Amino acid sequence: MDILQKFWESTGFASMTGGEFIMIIIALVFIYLAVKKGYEPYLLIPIAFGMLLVNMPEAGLMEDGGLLYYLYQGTDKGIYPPLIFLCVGAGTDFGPLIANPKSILLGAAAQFGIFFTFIGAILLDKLPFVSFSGAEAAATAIIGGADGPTALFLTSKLAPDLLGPIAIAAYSYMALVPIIQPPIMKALTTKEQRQVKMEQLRHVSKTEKVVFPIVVALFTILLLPSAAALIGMLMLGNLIRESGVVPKLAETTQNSLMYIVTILLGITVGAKAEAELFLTTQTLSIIALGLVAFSVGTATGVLFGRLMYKLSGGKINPLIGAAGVSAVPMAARVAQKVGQKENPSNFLLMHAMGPNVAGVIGSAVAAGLLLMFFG
Amino acid sequence: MDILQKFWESTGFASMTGGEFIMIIIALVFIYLAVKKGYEPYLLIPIAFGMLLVNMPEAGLMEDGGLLYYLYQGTDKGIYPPLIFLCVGAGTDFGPLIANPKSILLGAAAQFGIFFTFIGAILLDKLPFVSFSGAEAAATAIIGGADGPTALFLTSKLAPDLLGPIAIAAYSYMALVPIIQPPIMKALTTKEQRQVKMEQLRHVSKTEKVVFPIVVALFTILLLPSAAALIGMLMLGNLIRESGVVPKLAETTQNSLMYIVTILLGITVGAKAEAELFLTTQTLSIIALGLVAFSVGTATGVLFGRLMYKLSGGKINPLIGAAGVSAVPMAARVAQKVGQKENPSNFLLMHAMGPNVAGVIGSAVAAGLLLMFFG
Amino acid sequence: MDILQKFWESTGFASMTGGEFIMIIIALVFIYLAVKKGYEPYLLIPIAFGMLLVNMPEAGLMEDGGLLYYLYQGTDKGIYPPLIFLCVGAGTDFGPLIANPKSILLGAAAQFGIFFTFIGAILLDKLPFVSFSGAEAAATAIIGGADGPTALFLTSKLAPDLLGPIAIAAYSYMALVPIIQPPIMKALTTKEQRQVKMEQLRHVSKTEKVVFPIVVALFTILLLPSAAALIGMLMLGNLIRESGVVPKLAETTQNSLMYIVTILLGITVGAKAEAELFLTTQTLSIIALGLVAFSVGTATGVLFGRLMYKLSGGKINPLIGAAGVSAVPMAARVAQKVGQKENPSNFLLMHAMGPNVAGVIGSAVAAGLLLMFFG
Amino acid sequence: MNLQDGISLGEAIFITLFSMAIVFVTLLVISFILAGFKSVFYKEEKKVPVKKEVPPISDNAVVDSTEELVDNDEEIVAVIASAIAAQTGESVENIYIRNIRRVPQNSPAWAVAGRQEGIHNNFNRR
Amino acid sequence: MNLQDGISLGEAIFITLFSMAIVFVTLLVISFILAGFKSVFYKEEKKVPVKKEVPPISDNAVVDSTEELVDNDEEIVAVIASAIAAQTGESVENIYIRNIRRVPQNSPAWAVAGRQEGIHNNFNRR
Amino acid sequence: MNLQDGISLGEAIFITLFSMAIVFVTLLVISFILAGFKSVFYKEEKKVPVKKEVPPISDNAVVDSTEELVDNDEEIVAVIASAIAAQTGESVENIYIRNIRRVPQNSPAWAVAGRQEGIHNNFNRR
Ligand code: NA
Ligand code: NA
Ligand code: NA
Repeated sequence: MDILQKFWESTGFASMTGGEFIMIIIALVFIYLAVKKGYEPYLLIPIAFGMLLVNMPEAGLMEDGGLLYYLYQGTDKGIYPPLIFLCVGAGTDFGPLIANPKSILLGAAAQFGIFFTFIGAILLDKLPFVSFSGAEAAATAIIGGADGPTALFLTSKLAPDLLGPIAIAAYSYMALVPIIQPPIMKALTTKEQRQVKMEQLRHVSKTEKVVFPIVVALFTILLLPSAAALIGMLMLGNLIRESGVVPKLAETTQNSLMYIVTILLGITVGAKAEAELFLTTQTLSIIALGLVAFSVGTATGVLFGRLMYKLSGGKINPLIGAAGVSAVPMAARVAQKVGQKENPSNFLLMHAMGPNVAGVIGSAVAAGLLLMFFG
Repeated sequence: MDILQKFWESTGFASMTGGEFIMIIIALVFIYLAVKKGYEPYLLIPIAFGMLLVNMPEAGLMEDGGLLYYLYQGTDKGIYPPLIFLCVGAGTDFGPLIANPKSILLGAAAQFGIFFTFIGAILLDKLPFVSFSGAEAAATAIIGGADGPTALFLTSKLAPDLLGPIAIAAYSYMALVPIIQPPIMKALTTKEQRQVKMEQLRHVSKTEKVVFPIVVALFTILLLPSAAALIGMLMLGNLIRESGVVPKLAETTQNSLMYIVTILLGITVGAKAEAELFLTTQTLSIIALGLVAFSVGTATGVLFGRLMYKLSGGKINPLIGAAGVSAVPMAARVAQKVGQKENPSNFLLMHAMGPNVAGVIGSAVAAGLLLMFFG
Repeated sequence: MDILQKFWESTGFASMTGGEFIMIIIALVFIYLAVKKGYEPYLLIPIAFGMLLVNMPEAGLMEDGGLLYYLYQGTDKGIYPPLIFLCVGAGTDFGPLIANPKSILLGAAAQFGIFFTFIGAILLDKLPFVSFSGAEAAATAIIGGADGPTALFLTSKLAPDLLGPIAIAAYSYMALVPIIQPPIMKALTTKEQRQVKMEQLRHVSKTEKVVFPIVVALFTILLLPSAAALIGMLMLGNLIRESGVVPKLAETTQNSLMYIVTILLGITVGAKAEAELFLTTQTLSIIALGLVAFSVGTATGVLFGRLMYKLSGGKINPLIGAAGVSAVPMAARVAQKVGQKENPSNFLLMHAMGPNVAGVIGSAVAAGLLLMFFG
Repeated sequence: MNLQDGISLGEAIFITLFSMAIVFVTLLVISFILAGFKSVFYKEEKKVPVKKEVPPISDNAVVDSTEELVDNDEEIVAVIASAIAAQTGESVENIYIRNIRRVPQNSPAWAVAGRQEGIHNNFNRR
Repeated sequence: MNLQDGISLGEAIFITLFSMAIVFVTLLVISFILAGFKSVFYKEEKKVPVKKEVPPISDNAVVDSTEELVDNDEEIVAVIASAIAAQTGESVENIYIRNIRRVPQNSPAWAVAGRQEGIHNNFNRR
Repeated sequence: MNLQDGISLGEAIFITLFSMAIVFVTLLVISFILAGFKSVFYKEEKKVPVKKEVPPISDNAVVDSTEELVDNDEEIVAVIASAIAAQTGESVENIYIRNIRRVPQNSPAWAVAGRQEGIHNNFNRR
């Protein structure tokens, strides 16, 4: 009986803490949302399962020598997220942006959500129960970039202990973009503005598409060396795609490499959501601030869209400004849907893809700046 | 001439030991068996080639700084086997088990082969020429689990120096399942029992298949935290498969990731079969004990099948108990073939898949227990 | 204004050195050549982009903790090149060589380019502005092997700081084979010799193809243990291909694994082309010596071809000797084209593939020797 | 028990009995849980069919070009079907190849967006 | 500024203003560069069309076996087209599947060489 | 010889001669071994043909739906053939696509088992 007693004490049933129990419930909810609701399942399933595993008492998968500990090294050293950016670059068509260069500014305006949230985190730090160092505030703010790899890269560099909550907030809100954005978009535009039909985009030549990643990499990294890993890999991926001479490389990065890294990144990010790291007032603050970040980014994008609507004499539909938050391609689709509801013959998707991919560059630039200040 | 002399001395021809020569011959035999006889070629080819390379005198591929030394780290740290379990999970349909839950007990009964072998190893330890520490006996016993990744994972944790012989014994006997099992199955059953036709399995809903990996992971890891790496990855892979919302993830794990890890694992496991580690009485004991393990596991599976045949009033064909040793899907096929020989209209395959995949879970649980005792 | 001043100083624009500027221009030229001229784009695009990134001032991607620093470890430890050889082996058909064993000697003759260049580097070392240690001379000489992974493997072991220039020279000249070789081939052969039609190759059985990699690995590694990593992986890959029992392994190595490693190897090799390492008289010497290496290798291959033409009574077309430099399959295609120009009914390609793949083995043997002397 | 060195037969037998017990208990509990599945999920599903998140691309498409039957055709079709299954995540049984028709002449503009989904989503056309 | 610990609201506002300025300047400059693209590359290209390095495998091939139209066929064709696109690197819009014809009876000898190109080159038929 | 620093011309020439000799001897021996192959394996094989472990999926299947020939069709077929070759490990020359026939209506039950082979075996239908 003594051995049974000892065995029982060694089980997770006996040694589970309340925190671990809550975390397991949260993980199950995320799995439900990913599988049943289709919320960003490619990352939420691995993340949620990572959460599950790391909160199993006594399993020790994240302790030195544990499986997740080793896999986590690629996250901790900031290797996986730029690799995913390589793959994302190989899957992204910057054509709509090249065809309509002005739309890139909407991708800049929407980044204000990041910095508004940053100020918010600093203000929360003044509260007695919440604490945000500058680096933690910066990592939290990048949720507003609405771009997963950027958020995870910056967080792994500035505040690795927040990887769990920040990843979950970032991917959850990205999945919720179709719910968060429309009311804001409608509140900040007039019916007339939403009905604006934009003229067709010009054809973009192959040469332009090949030169684009090179020029953007050169200029952006020279201006902001701390953005080199993100922008460099994104643009290398895009060059591989657009060069047209290495189709197998483009194919492998978009498929095998993408999904292998995705699963490793997902599990290990989830594995940073241990109960004692996760169940804090800081996490609650991060989740609240993340919503602020998405909302304010959407709002400033739309408002800047109104400005461009005015300056262009009514040629630009301000709805495409909401796509500036990144969240490719969901935010662009939302702009399309909201626009079409007002005017069924309206077709904004390709116009919204411009600010949408510009938002990825804008977020990476913002991440570079935060890394410069707090790295 | 002096330099020629020196060069000659630096060659493998001059410095080969008898042990290395024997190991090379063994490696060649394994390559022959894998290529010509089709014995588990996906792992035996890399394993045998690893054996070949590590026994090349002076090549030093497993010394610090050598190629295989680096690749071996993933084996040594126990990373590759759980990754393969992730891929195996993504390729396994637990439907037959869900449809017939009682069959899971056959997967439990067949694990007795493991522990019988464990006792055998401890007994052999009492002989003058053979030595088995508890951990080594446990690693040897797991061969009876008839599941490659489980055996390699446990061995890498408990007795890494035995990786070579244990891997070779495990995969060889798995390839020999169609030869080892039928006589045992026939000896322990009556013709009447072998002719039993089982009723068709019920349809299993998608929801059940999605919930299954989550529930099994939760319960098993809570009960046995040391099984977390194996069971966790197996069930994550299965969730990826059954969720249906991440088909690209399921496809990549089942293909690219599976085969990349397979080749790395195979080569480096083979590279642990250096002559001085391999050519010992312990290796001979392991090979003998491995055969015992498979045979006893098959026997206890079949005997438990007889018990269920009785209890069910003749509805369960005891042959499917032999599939409880794992060796997916060979053991299930053997059950099908033996059953069909007695009764050509008999179709046991799907019924045997239940104990077969249950055996994978059972072996992982057994491995977790051995890890708990000796880890 | 003070902060703007500081920010400006932190940008790459402010701190760029002349050397970095030149390197960026060179990288852009290589990207142009790869994309527009199709010069070995699979490696030149990643290499050139790596050059670009590492010469971005202040980005620090190759410093400890930087992204490229981590990815570079696989190059530095000599892991990536043998892995690529594994993939190359899985993609190479040694049939033409087995069908015509004599042609393997042409693959030996063409390796003289390596050692001629080696002597050249030692001679240049005597000049005041140039310096080549023995190891550096050996690494430079291997460019004459006309085989990328071999060159990178040896350089990573003997002179890692020369990885940038040697990789660039090797891949550039491989791309230029159709320009470098024909004049040499014409100058050293008569019109009559170039018109020789060779008799059809015999059929090669599957057994021969399976035994070939095993025998070559055994013999070569026993004779030259230092060639184990390269020859071992090449022949394992070929065994996987020819065994026919592991098609998924063959497919994954030829695709996913190949291209994933290619991109990692390319970027990190390019990242060794930092301005201060690259812009030296040594680099200029390497580029000049590389041309010598290719030219002399071609010449000795063709001259040995003439010898075999004589000895065989005019049955062997000496043009196929040029294919002995490796550069698979370009050099074989060049032999085909030059031969067909003289005699439109001439079809040398399959005959040239023999020396061509023999050249890969020959270069790996030469690399093993240089590693033995200088490793 | 100190199990790090050689162990006694008694200890070995104890470990065996204990471990087999745990293995059985574990799988027995899983068996009970699975038995519960049937009553909880199986019936439930019949009432409220699960909304399919990812619509199958080709539930009933069937290829059937001409009637001349040639040996081994089944296998070609099986290969194509399995390739489609691998791409679409649909199980092979649900795919029927019936016919090949002209491709739509003008691809909808948002086919381009589909290619950009990258990590966020896999290629699913709606 | 010491930013390693908690920072003041003033510092936070300063970082915000400064960073948003840099973000805008960066993207504004990229916008100008892209505007320049149109005049530099776009016109240029019309004069000197870019020589295609990798010839598209199937610019105008179109499959159209019989006329009987079946539901969901478009999707089957789309799957096949996307599979071909993935393999050939051609964008889906440029692929039309029209018909399937007898395979060439004798494959050219250098199809074998094509399989050997390994790292040096990808499978492109000329 | 101390070869770690700069080396003399004499040493370089020595290394060259020695190495070229070894290169030649190595490849010469391989050449002899290969010459032996012909007599050992080549004839042998004619007597005892190697039993094929993995049966080719489509040795003689040939697709040939209608007779109207369209440009570039060969390439479409080639792409499909190479895709099949990649999947089946069969060399392209041995695959002929002739026709597409109705898929078997009820897939054999053990097609499911095939999907479970995981690491142990690849998808081979028997
Ligand atoms: Na963004
Ligand atoms: Na088992
Ligand atoms: Na060579």
